[in-house]
Amino acid sequence: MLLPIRKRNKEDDVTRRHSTFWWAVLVVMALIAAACGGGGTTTTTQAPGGEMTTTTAAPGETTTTQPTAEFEPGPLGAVTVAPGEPIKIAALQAISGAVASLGEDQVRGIEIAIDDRGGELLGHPIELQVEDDGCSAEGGTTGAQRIVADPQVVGIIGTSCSGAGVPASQIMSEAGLVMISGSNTSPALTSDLAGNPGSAWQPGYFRTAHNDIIQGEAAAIFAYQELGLTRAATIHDGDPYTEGLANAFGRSFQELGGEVVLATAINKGDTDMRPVLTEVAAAGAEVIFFPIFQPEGDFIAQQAREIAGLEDVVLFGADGLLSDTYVVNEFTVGMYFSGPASPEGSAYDEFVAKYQEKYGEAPIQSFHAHAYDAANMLFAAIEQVAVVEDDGTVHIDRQALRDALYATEGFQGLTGTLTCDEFGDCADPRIDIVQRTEETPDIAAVRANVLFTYEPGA
Amino acid sequence: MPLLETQGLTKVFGGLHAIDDLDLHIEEGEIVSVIGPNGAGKTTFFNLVSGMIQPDSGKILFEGIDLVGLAPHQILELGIARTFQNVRLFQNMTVLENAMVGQHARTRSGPIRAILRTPGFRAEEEAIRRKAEEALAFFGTRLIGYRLEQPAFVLSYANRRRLEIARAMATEPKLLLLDEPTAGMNPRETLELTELIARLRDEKGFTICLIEHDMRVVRGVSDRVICLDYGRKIAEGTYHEVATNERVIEAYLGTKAVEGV
Amino acid sequence: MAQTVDARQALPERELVPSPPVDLGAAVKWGLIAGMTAVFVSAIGMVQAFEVRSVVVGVDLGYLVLFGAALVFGYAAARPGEQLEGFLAPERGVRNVAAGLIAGLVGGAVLWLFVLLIGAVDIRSVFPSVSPQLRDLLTFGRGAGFAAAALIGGFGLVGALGGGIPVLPERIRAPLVNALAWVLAFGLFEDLFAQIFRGAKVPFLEDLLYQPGGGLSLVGALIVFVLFFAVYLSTASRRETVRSRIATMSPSERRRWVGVGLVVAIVILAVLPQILGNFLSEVFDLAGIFLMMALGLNIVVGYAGLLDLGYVAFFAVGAYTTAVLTSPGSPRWSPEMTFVAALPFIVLAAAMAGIMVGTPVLRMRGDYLAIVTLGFGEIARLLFLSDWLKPYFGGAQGILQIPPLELGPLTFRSSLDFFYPIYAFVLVFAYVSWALQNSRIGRGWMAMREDEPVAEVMGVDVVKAKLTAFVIGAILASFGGALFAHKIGSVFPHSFQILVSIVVLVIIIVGGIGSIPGVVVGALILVGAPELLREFAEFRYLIYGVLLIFMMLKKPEGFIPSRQRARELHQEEMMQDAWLRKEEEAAAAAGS
Amino acid sequence: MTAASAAATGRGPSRFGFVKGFLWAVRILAVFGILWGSYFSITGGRLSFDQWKDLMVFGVAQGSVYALIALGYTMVYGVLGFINFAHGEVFMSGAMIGFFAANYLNQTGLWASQPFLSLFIVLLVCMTASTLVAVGVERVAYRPLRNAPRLIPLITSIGASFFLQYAFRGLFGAGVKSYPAVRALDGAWNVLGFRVIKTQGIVILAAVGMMVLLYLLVERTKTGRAMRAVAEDQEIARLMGVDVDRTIVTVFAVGGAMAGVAGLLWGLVFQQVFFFTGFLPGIKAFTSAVLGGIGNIVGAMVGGLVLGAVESIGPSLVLAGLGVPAAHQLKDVVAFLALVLVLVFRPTGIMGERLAEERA
Repeated sequence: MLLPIRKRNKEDDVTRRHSTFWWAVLVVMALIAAACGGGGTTTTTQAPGGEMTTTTAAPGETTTTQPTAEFEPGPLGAVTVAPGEPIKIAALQAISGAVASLGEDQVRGIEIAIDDRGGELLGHPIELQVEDDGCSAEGGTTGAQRIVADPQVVGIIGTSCSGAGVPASQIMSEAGLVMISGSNTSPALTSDLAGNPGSAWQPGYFRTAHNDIIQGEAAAIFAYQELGLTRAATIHDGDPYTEGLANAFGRSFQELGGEVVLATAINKGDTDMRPVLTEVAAAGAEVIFFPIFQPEGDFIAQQAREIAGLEDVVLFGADGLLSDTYVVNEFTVGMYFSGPASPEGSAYDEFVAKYQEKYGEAPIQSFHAHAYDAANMLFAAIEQVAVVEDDGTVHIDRQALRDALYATEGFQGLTGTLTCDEFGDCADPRIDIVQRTEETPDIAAVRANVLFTYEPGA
Repeated sequence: MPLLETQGLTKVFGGLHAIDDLDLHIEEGEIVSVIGPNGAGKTTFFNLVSGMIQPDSGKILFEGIDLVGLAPHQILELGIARTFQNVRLFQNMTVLENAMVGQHARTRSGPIRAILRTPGFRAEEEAIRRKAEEALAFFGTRLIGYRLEQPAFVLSYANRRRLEIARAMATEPKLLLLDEPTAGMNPRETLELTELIARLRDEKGFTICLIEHDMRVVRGVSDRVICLDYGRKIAEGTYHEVATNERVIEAYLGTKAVEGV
Repeated sequence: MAQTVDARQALPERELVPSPPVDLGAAVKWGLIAGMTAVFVSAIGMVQAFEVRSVVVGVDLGYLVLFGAALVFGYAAARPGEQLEGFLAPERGVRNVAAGLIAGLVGGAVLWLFVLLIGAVDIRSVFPSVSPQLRDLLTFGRGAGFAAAALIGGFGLVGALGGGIPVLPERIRAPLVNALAWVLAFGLFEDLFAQIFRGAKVPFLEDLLYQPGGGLSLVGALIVFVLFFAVYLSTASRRETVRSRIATMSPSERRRWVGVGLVVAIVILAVLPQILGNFLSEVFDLAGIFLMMALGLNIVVGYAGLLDLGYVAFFAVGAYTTAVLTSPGSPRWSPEMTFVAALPFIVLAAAMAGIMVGTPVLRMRGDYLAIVTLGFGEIARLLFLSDWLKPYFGGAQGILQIPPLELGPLTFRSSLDFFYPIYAFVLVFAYVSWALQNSRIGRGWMAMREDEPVAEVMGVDVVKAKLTAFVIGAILASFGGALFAHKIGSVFPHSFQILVSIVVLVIIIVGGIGSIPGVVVGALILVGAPELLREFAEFRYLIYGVLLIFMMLKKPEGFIPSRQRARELHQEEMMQDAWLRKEEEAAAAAGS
Repeated sequence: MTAASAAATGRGPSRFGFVKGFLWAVRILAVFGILWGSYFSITGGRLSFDQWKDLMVFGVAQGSVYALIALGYTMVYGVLGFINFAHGEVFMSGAMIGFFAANYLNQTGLWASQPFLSLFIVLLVCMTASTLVAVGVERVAYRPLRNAPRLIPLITSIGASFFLQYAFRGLFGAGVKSYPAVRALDGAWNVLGFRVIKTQGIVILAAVGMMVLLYLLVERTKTGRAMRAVAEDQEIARLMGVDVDRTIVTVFAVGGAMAGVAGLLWGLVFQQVFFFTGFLPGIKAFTSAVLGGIGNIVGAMVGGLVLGAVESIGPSLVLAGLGVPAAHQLKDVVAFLALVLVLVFRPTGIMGERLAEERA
């Protein structure tokens, strides 16, 4: 019946001779050395002369060449890249912990953007420094500090998480850099879209991801007006992104005249959604809006079918679930997704093919395209403001770079046509609502199956 | 009024009466030995008195105060200290620290005074140290000198027993409960300790209750002997009265022969 | 080690039996391990990811990792056994090198088989990192035949080098290995050294040591190697004497030296951030905040012996109390106090949290305590995260706009600024820890940790002692939380994961439980290391895990064990001898 | 009241402390809160009777998964006396390797044509993988520390846990892997009026079955006797001729095999696995083991079931009744509070543990 409990040893006195601090430090050093070999920055530098691939995201060719006048740095200073030296950009992404795939996916997007340019910009190789934002405020702080410590870094693609973005954008801004995030969506980082800056807004901060407010509104309009549903339930997972989006949806839905019968939440790491879905069934919801991620999103969609009373409920996700590993699952048939409008043509397919080829797996999350666009936006802006001397030396004025980014208009990216507003929101404001049907078993087909396109103000 | 008195004390472990309706008393200034075969409930009796376990029924009166329901440290504060059959020292603390812990209940300074190192705190620390050293010095040079700073685990077996007694002495008790103080000692050490127990009463004024298997020790020090069997008191009196009591002999012979009887 | 060997050599030689020779059969086993390790680092993508980073003169990190396996396990195969009593010192010679060579060859062969395998079968659908590029790397872009020669030959060579290490005389070996380690460290942490050079106003060193494309230059590598080799070689004997000197110092003398050390430490602390610059200061800040928590947890776990796995709860309470009281962005109620004004409330909140957590767990034993406290840690995070308390704590959106730290006329804003208040508090808390340890209450805790029932019978009020430990621990952690909130400028529930509790616990155990210097070193290394291991990006927790296991296997008592654990028997003997000698002298003096 | 009676017994120190008062307040508050919340939830009629029954079944099924993993925790704890933090990762490795087997069988078509044969094959794969990982971790990270203080292997187990997570991530990628569905297990059974989803039913049956097997192993076999002897005292067991190392390896192997079974069942029920899958279930399983009385095999089962049920029903029954929004977000709060309450009422868990009872 009972396994006997082992008798506890008195804390045996484990002492060894020669236990000195320095010895230990050296062991660690030696170990790091032995276990990991050498080190340095994780970089992606490609030799110049690689193959140049043209994409729809290719920037306008507006390189200014001013060989005569001596370069004068602006108020934020400038980056000067000597001939042969790389142009440094940094990625500040979540690459450890449970949300590692979110950051890794975006790093890959950036790496593909660099590949597409043959690894070089203005005749200089592009060097990518990857830092971990840990999806947390402190991770964002340390990572940003590390990046700004190198005066050669021009801009940052990041962060993965809004929580990391708040302190990171401040550090970045004070150091005069620019930062473009592919997946921060919190209104606090930019504005409420009514002309009021968010509480954490910083000059020099941009994003290619949507402000929660737009997407929530789009989804609500579709559910209420197009599908004619009046009773909605929202589920978020405690992530600032999902919580913000779920609330934005709820607000819009109610403003339109619908009723939010249950606004509830789960936790990251939860697997058994049946209890919460039972509550949803009891509340009598007609649609469940759950703008969360994998794997929790899988559990909700899959288990909803098993709950009495939810057989006919409409399942509605957001771009966090609009990924290949999600929509291949059969239980997603019939689901709606809100997400950025797909670009015309086959650019995205090409991108996915490159991704698959380079990394051996399908895109693991849904923000790789945003990061890809962010990187290209940055490259375009650099090309636009860079002052190139005859010997190949490049000067990039930091203030000018910011201004150029704020002035971005009609930039063609994978995620649509990007135009930046005065608070750094650059995402294409058009939101597509797509549906997964029996006939659309993969991500490309789902993205193409557009039922509704929302344009703010339209 | 006796110093310690139990009335109808009973403790049952899973149907077994470890202590069964026990009435006994210890007068101030006495040295009382508790004897009995293995499993007679002697150590259980000590555990009950020191508050480590709670009785199922009955009273334990110490100077008229009922100890039942009190925490062990409260009982110690009232003036009862004990040692253990299987020496239980704070192995990784030094000899001196072990003895200083004994003064814990007699002193008061808390974290704030310790952090601020107030004069009161310093004086108290000094007093603690002095009293601990005093207790240790009772054993001659065995526990002082370089040994003060040694961890307890390096001590010899006999010294550990001595240190345990010193630690109990440092609590400034009225009643000292010694659980088989000479177990595992050689004859010379046993003899020395026997003398010491008598000195403890005479010089320090402790009342002493000891559990002992070694009948030479019992004969040597006891004013009175109480014999337990199956948790009941089967005999009480002087050493000779108890040693010749039929029930006692029966109890022992029923289990094992006793040396020295 | 040197001493004991000498002592044994003094014995007559003929009584000794030769030690068993290095086991060449075991070398094959080590070779297999080396091969598996090499295959593993290849298959997880390390070799490929590190390919682009040059460390020393064009040798890239990827190959370094790969061949490092051969070196380490070649050494392991060749390492002579411990010298047992009655045996001669183990022979060191060709046989060791042969063992290293065998291990290397076997390892190389395993890796080559792997290359053949990935050439023949496409396993990329299962192992995404096993890409054609990896195969190119492992074959050096020249096909399987060349790979066979290069891998097996190369591994054999490197393995033999590793095997040669034990053959070197002791006097050379340690400096050599240490100097090589430093060369690697300089190559690895190029960014950090470069920043330090810039901060210390000696930027020319950067150009001297490093080549433009990254990595140490040949000259740089030589300089570092020679420098450290010389330093180690010349100080080897001196360090021994210093160590024994310290062991025999009198308390008052030792106290004086501790005082001197403290002054030096403070001076260094005052200058340090100026040299380090913002990023390294940031690492130190983070380490400092963890250090504060570790000092607090050291009181709970190290002194009082209460295994608390939910310590992050108090950190969170400190941070959130600070945020609510100081930030204008606090959702429900924002008094916008200064740090100093908020301090009493923070302490109060932490103390209450300590009592809330401490009271229910009073009667629970070690492992029950562990899981219940872990539960409390999660409860705290989930409550701060919840929609339920969102009106008060901002839920998932956290609380933003926490102002910079103000202490009187001083405002602390940057990472560099924060270094000072953080380490000022660290110093204070280190003192508090010391003062508590050497007091009545500290002895009560230690007694309780050693044997709780006995401590209670000896008059320690364990209820009070435990609650005091919890409350003081909570207060220390809450200070960490408060500074954290001010420093980051925002608080989010995500910052208060279980991982934080675990890291703090690991700090105090790896540092040396119960030992204040141990905790300090533990925090600097264990919080600093992952930040420095940022170099390894996605692999850093992998390496962290390996480091933890390795550390605990090699030094289970921690970097700097506490006094109780450190008391080594030979020191006891020395002290005993000294005392006895004094006694004898006294007796002799009395006699004459 | 208690204070008054204590005062009545006469002089002497107080028998009524702050702690007792606090704990009584906790108990009373808890009982009151539970009753209050339940009353409003049930009378409010938010959920139908059938829905309450469903919640019960869901909880038991989830609890069964916890219980399966908890069995491994309890085995290791019972014999070695330390918390094996890496056990969650052992479970994950089974589920992860099992995925590749399942995926392969799915591609060959065997998964669809011979579902139960396929499941059996995958089960073997899962169990083998988990067992190997468990034994490997024991060999590398625990065996050299057999005589070290118990906190030390705790730290190496944390290290092993990190290592395994990130090694699996490196080897197999960071993405979420989807198990193929088993068509034969679609739908639900009706058991005594309870609707039991088939996959969940299988989990419950498997958990009970494994618990019985483990119980028989420990109590009825020679190996089991050796395990108990080692648990009692390693040194004495060694003197009595027990091969201690081999016994401990067996413990890890058996615990690993249980985790492997749990891995496959996880794949069946949740159809998802990724490198972080092991972490939370690991913690929950450890909680279950403690809740039931650690070291106690039946306790692990009971603890798992209770934890699962509390997580499933608690938020809906108590929190929602008290008007807490998004109650299911706080299900872990409910679970851990339940743990605290159980331990406040019964300090050694629901089923108790032997040593603690002797000590009490």
